[in-house]
Amino acid sequence: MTTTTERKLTTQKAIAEAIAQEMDRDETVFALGEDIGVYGGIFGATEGLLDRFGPDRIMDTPISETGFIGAAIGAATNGLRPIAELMFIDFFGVCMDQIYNNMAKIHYFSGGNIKVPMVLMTAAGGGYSDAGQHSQTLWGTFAHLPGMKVVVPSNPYDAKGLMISAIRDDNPVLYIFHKGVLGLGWMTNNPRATGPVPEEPYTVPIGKAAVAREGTDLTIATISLSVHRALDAAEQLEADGISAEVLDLRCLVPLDREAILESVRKTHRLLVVDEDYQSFGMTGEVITTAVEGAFDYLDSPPARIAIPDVPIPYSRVLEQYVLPDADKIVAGAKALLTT
Amino acid sequence: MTTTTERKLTTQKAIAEAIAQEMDRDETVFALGEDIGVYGGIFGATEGLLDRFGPDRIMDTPISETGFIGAAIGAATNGLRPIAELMFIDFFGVCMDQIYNNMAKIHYFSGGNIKVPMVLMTAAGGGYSDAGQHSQTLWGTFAHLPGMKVVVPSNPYDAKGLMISAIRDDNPVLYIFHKGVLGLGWMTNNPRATGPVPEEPYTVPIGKAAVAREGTDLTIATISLSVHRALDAAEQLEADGISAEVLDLRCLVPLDREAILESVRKTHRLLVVDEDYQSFGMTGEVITTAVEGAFDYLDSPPARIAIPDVPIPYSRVLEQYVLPDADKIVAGAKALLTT
Amino acid sequence: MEIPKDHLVDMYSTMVKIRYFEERLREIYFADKLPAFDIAAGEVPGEMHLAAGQEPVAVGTMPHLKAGDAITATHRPHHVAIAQGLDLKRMAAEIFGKDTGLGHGKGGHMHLFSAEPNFGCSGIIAEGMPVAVGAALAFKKLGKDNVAISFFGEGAANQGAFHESLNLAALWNLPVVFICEDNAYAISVPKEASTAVPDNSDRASAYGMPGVLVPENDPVAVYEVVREAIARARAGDGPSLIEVKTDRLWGHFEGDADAYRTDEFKDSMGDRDALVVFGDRLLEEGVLTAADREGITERMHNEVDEAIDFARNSPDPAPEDALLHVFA
Amino acid sequence: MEIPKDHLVDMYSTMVKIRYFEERLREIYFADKLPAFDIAAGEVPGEMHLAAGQEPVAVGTMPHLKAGDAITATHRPHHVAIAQGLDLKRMAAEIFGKDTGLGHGKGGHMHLFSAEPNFGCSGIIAEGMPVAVGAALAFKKLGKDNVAISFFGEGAANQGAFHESLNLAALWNLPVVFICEDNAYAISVPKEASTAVPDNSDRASAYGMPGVLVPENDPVAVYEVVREAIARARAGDGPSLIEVKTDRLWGHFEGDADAYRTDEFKDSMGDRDALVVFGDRLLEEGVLTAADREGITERMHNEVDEAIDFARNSPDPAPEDALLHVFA
Ligand SMILES: Cc1ncc(C[n+]2csc(CCOP(=O)(O)OP(=O)(O)O)c2C)c(N)n1
Ligand SMILES: Cc1ncc(C[n+]2csc(CCOP(=O)(O)OP(=O)(O)O)c2C)c(N)n1
Ligand SMILES: [Mg+2]
Ligand SMILES: [Mg+2]
Repeated sequence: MTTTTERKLTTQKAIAEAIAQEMDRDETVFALGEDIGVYGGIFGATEGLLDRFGPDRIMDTPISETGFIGAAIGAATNGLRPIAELMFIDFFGVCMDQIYNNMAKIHYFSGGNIKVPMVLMTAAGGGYSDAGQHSQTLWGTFAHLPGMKVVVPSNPYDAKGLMISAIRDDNPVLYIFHKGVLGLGWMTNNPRATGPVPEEPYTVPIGKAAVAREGTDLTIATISLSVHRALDAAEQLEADGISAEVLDLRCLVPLDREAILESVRKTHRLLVVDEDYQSFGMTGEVITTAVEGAFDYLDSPPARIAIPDVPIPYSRVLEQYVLPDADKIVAGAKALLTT
Repeated sequence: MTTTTERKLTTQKAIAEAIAQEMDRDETVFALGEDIGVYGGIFGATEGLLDRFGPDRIMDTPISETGFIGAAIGAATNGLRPIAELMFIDFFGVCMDQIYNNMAKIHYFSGGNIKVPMVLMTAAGGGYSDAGQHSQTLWGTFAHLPGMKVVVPSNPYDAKGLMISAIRDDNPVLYIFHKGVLGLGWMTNNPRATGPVPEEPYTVPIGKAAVAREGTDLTIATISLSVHRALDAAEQLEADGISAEVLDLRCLVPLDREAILESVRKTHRLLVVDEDYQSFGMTGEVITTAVEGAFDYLDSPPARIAIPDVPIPYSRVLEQYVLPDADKIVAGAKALLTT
Repeated sequence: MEIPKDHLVDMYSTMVKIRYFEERLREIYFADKLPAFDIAAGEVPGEMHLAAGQEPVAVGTMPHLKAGDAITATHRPHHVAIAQGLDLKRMAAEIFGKDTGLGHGKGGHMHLFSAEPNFGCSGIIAEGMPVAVGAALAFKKLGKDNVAISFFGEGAANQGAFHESLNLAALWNLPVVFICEDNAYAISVPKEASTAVPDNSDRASAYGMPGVLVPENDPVAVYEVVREAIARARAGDGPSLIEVKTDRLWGHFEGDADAYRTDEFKDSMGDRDALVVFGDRLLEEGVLTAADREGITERMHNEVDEAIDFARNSPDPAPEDALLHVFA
Repeated sequence: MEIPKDHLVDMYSTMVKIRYFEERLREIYFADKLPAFDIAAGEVPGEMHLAAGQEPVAVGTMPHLKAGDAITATHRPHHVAIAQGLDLKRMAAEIFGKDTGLGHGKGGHMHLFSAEPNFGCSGIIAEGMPVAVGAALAFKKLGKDNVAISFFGEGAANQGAFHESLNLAALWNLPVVFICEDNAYAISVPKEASTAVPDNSDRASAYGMPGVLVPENDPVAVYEVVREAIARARAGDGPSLIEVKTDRLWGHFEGDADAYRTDEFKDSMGDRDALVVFGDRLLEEGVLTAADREGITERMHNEVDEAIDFARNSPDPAPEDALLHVFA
């Protein structure tokens, strides 16, 4: 390990490596989606794979999400293990029936007799002025609907291990990568998007949160790019003598409620940070989880920072106003400690 | 009023009357959807309207939800006020892009220059063994996404007043009627689905909750058919000397947070009941609202009863096991009072 | 007609079985819902979409299927499921919501799933079409000579999934046969009020695939056209689109007042009932004797009665089993 | 050609305006993103889909439009928006994210909306197609003789919304003209890898509407075919489908390495640049003198420069205005 973990990769390359290693290992794994072939995926999740595996296993598709995601379902129930890419999660509306009513329910309807082993991977998130149809995270929407696991890595190590777990899982797994954690050359540089990744295949368990930073004064529970924001905030808070624990949920389904409770029982204070729309989403679920399981431990009402229930605006000043960031988290943490 | 309110209607007839009266008042109002013409709508929302208004204003459509809901948007931005019917809310997946990315966002993207005055009405809910693609409520999914109001009446009076408000609203309004509150002759008889409805047009404000029953020991906050379940439970609880306040949220967007806080500040205890999937939905949002605004008033951790994150099963014994009912609410209330 | 006798007899026998199965279901469905019809009541609650009259499209396809061939059917799936040979007992048990059902009672009549025979159906219009494309893609990748058959109604042909599925199947040259069951109505909406062209088979040209119309509700006519299409698909020559004009003898679902169809129309369907017509024809042509026909009827009825008794006598699932099977 | 001279001059002038507008945008877009390209940086951040080369389809349509006619365009909307006559200043300001923009900076370049001219576009493939159908439905109901034009790319023709929209428009005999901009690629995916038939215009038969192919990227050819289709629609004779072969001279979005298209292909597009070809032709045919042409170029460039100066000099929206306009 020690030697191999010295190798550093971006999250994007870690994802592509995970897919390649699983395709090497298992002939039945293949990928399909828009521009995943010669282009390598708009966000590079299949970079280099067409040359390695050829067009039969790295299939470019028409702009027919209902068609090719539905086809992935049929392939999955007939002996293959497809990885379908929905280019942006914002596009779910053109194919949601296949995702939530079909992919996610066949196993249940069949009383466990038919498995749907597939991965649906998709890009999420904003912060680069791509406006309201290309900047959403929407993971709360999927986590609300039963039958699919929802995985949202924040760093290269988890990205590779969770992708391998997702491909090997016999259930449909929605694998969401935030564009901001990928370490793409054409996005604003993010040092936290590059990190040690073992060369050999390994798995990270689906449904387990991780303590990204230990702390004692409050818990900042969050996911994906907001983990980076929270870690930045935690450094600022430390300078002010506040010890923040940062909990990276890593998955929304299954949600690691025990990890949330454990941390809150330790810190007695909870701030939930999310880049999804605030209402009826992740922040409410995590806070409710804490209230249900650790009510008596809470020294102050849990608080939340999320998109204030508006579409993502285009103009930089407007978008930055609605996105969570380290400063908002610092302010939120301090407010929490003074209530 | 006194005389007119003597007239009793079912919720279904109240909805159809509201639409008819608005179509009489405003030439630009028209309806389109599957089987809304000669059939009168599968759940009767347009009963009798084809004969009154003719096929140009009561338009049957092909099974093309993306097509006709998208067409309703174009009609709404070009001088008309469409009422589109999505037969079952479960079908949203074939047309969600038009609903959440287009209908709900045009006004925002246009900086307020383009209005989308339309109603999208749809049937929700289970309890009659229609299985997992025809029994969902899914209102939490829509309430999570900004740009559309979400209205869910529980009784005939509100149904008429809220439909008239929805049609007159200059924003897109999702109007959800639970099949169990309609008073349909072919569903299990529900006395609470019939009630006094004034003949003249009137409005009920969108975004205001209603206290369906006053109480002092705990607040049961819920919506739609579960209001009936909660009222039944409240009667049982009263027999045991427990005074439950039943809060009918009536709308999820805008959510009447003040009404929730007011009731909780009075009763100090909160039980949230929902027929939607439990996680990442309404129950978490309402509990979080209470925690954020009335933490110090809470004598016990708020609790919730909802669908336990499984698809709706077909078999009666299985479905009844996952649905909220009066007994579960009674048990939940008693547990809440003993913590 | 030069069709093997056993195929003719199988097709007829299966038609008898399907019809009797649905008659029994219908009778049981209503038995404890009347006089005040309550959709939630009785041994078989919920929506019930029966296919009486549409047997030809199912049985005409059946003789050309082999083990492993995949079928995706619709909300009106019984005729196709029975023709493909699903375990009738477990199928009936599922419809009765019993633990012995194909899905342990979780799916019900719109959600019947079986691994072998390879069958699935759905309550969402056109939802099964892309799934059939995917099954065919798997067959091609795995080097199997199986085919996938996607059944759908004429109303489904105006759903976007129809377009995407046919384009994909043609683009990738997959072994899929798309079979449109044109019973002229989508619930209350007649085809001319939903579809800009008279025949969906003509839409095949938009995908460069063959499109064939079967103008009569006749198992033999279906048999011949589907034989062609399946042979083509198995040979690796790609997908086809077939539209069969058929009759939905009863309401859209049981309890449907069916007021949107004239009595003349309904009577005319009754007069041309494919089950009767085909049976009589087999007699005339000497394929069957009156005794054979009675024997078939008796055997088929017994098989159905046994399946329904099995379902009735099976136990309900344990309530808490509702929590099982969300994930494998 | 018997086309009014002013139409020819307008079409050419507008092509010049569009091209220069996009050249300026392109230059500004890259200016402060390089050397290390950062999509989030600079005066104009985010995705930028430019239509250089596709001017003919836009300007060939323009002369046939009248007040109130509705257009729905795509993620690549500038050429169409400028041709329809959107306020260039407010359009530029929106692209710069300024408070003076069409949407006060909320929409950006993929979400330009205007009431008059009646224009909308979208970042979701084929999303505007049903909206155009609805606009046409409104025109019909309100007794207006307006038409709706739906622009979409060849890649969008495989999206379910295409199918549903064309069927509805034909079924209801609505005044819609569907114009497919076939630039041969959907990002990196060539048409033959996405579409089962060579020409989408042939898909019109699936809806019983006329389908016409415009094989050259020529404003005059577009002009003539669209004139027909719009006249038909205004006369109440229903929708049409038109496919125009055009060229996307630059990458899918700015920053696209465009490695999926060969240099030969890209050079050949450059050699046949419709802007140059059409300008030269108007000279040859004596429609324009060299002096006219220079005058046009100067006027158009000035107009564009003014619009961009206006945008640059306009104030940002107030950050908290992000909370406005969710609801009316
Ligand atoms: C996407 C979707 N829209 C609407 C429905 C409601 N619905 C169920 S069956 C049906 C009619 C289907 O007509 P057709 O495809 O002709 O099949 P048939 O019922 O005639 O066998 C409709 C509209 C649905 N189940 N799914
Ligand atoms: C539903 C949906 N799927 C995918 C995308 C991503 N996307 C944006 S543009 C594009 C290519 C569109 O090709 P085409 O329709 O030919 O238009 P062009 O870009 O060539 O002008 C794709 C796939 C999207 N915006 N919406
Ligand atoms: Mg039909
Ligand atoms: Mg293109």
